[in-house]
Amino acid sequence: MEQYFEVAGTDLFICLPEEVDHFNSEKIRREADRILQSRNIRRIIFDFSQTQFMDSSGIGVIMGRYKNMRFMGGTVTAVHVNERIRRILTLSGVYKMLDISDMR
Amino acid sequence: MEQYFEVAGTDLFICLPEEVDHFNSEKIRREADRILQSRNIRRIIFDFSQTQFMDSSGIGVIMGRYKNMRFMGGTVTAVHVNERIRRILTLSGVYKMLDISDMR
Amino acid sequence: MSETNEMKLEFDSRPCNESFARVAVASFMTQLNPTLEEVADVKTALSEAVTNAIVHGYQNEVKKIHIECHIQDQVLEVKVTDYGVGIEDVELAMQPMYTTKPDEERSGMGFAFMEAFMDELEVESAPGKGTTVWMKKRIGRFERK
Amino acid sequence: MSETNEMKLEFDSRPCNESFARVAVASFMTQLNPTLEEVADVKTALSEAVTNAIVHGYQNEVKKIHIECHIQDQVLEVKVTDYGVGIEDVELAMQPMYTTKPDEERSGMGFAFMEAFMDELEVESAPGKGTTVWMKKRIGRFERK
Ligand SMILES: Nc1ncnc2c1ncn2[C@@H]1O[C@H](COP(=O)(O)OP(=O)(O)O)[C@@H](O)[C@H]1O
Ligand SMILES: Nc1ncnc2c1ncn2[C@@H]1O[C@H](COP(=O)(O)OP(=O)(O)O)[C@@H](O)[C@H]1O
Repeated sequence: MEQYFEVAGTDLFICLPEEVDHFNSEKIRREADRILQSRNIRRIIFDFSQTQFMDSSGIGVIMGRYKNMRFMGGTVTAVHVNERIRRILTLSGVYKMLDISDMR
Repeated sequence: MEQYFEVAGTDLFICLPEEVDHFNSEKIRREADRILQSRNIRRIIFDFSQTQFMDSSGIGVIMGRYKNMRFMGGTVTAVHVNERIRRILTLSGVYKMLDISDMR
Repeated sequence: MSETNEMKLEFDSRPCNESFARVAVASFMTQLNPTLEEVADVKTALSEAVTNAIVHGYQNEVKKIHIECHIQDQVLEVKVTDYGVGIEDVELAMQPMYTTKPDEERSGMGFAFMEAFMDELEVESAPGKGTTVWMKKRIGRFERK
Repeated sequence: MSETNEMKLEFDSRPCNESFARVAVASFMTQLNPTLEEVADVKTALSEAVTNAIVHGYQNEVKKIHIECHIQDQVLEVKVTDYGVGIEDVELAMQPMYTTKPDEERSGMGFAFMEAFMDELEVESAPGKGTTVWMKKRIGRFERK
């Protein structure tokens, strides 16, 4: 399955692709910012259920969206986070900025 | 699942590996010949159900076993042959030497 | 896209690297959005050329095999080079069923498979110098959803 | 096995090749019979080095990235080289959170990830000349069924 974006009320739901690397991060960032500019979003939900691979470029995307949301008084949540992704999030410190739940 | 060899009566059943290339063919040939030398085999059955990839090295293995069996008055059969493998067998001409059935 | 993309691969002529070479080339060509069939075609042709370099070119000694891939306008070009024994008579070698190693159960179908699964095939070889196999295939000839 | 195995890869510094580079190295290391975790560790570290070569080394221009892999005695060595702008102060660059491209949303965690996921990391760089990242990891430290 491909990545996709869904707006429900003031929630932006981002289903991340299988590989969140530099190549894919650019696209996610562009699309997310387009939506944040045109809609009133109070919460971003990153769904990692498809994600097999993430490197520090993915951390950059999450940190960037976190900054956006903080600025607008919103929050960022991560769902379906597996062991590997959890380790990456912890190592990088963005863990602290997120609400994380293993299951949706 | 790995490749394996099974003797039932005078049948030698060879479950081929995922990739039947030069690297794997050497091992199949060695093990098959070891069994053919020590047991009374009248039929070899190649099972392609695990096989995703085969090149001309695989053709070499089948032709080699066919020669063995002909010499001993036996036969060679292929089962679970998908479209791709069928094309490879046809192109190489070994198709004619084999009993082929899609299902076991 | 009419942009080009290129990669070069050099590796030891060990049979355990055959699968690696196939995976690398298959992965490189994914940007052309190939069908599974097209990927299988290229993997088969590549496997033949790499096996030949190992078995015939280097006579199972461990030396270096070189692969070059070039992509432009949905066309994939693959070049496989060894600096091994070379081929005396290329035309004869390319005949289906012709093999100089029947004892090792070579079927003599390597070049025939390369021809069958690629659009173009050229072989350049010099005895004592080595062999280069050059192959070309247009990817995505058929419309796909 | 105490035999060695080697491969070299050269490819265009296009973001679409990042995934290809990871797959190639992951496929090459399968002969060490690694755990899924070990493969993921190497893929992550490699991805950081390749992304850095593209984004920082070549500043998103299309030039050549070089990868060398060497295997011996269950130890994998990976070298990633670019001939780009190089790094003025390597020690500073390797600090976690340090980045010269916050505008491109680089997190500054690239080198930190390479250190975390590999056993050893060395960076050699010269301004105007380029950068080589050298990494090492022992595979199969833990008993497996
Ligand atoms: N890279 C090579 N170096 C030297 N000789 C080669 C090379 N590739 C092919 N040949 C020669 O061409 C013959 C036919 O090759 P091929 O059609 O692939 O069949 P096979 O590999 O089964 O023998 C080989 O038996 C060998 O003599
Ligand atoms: N290959 C390279 N060429 C030039 N500069 C580099 C290279 N790799 C890293 N750097 C420098 O080191 C800094 C830190 O790198 P890193 O820890 O990977 O974080 P990030 O890539 O997120 O900036 C980069 O911002 C860059 O200034």
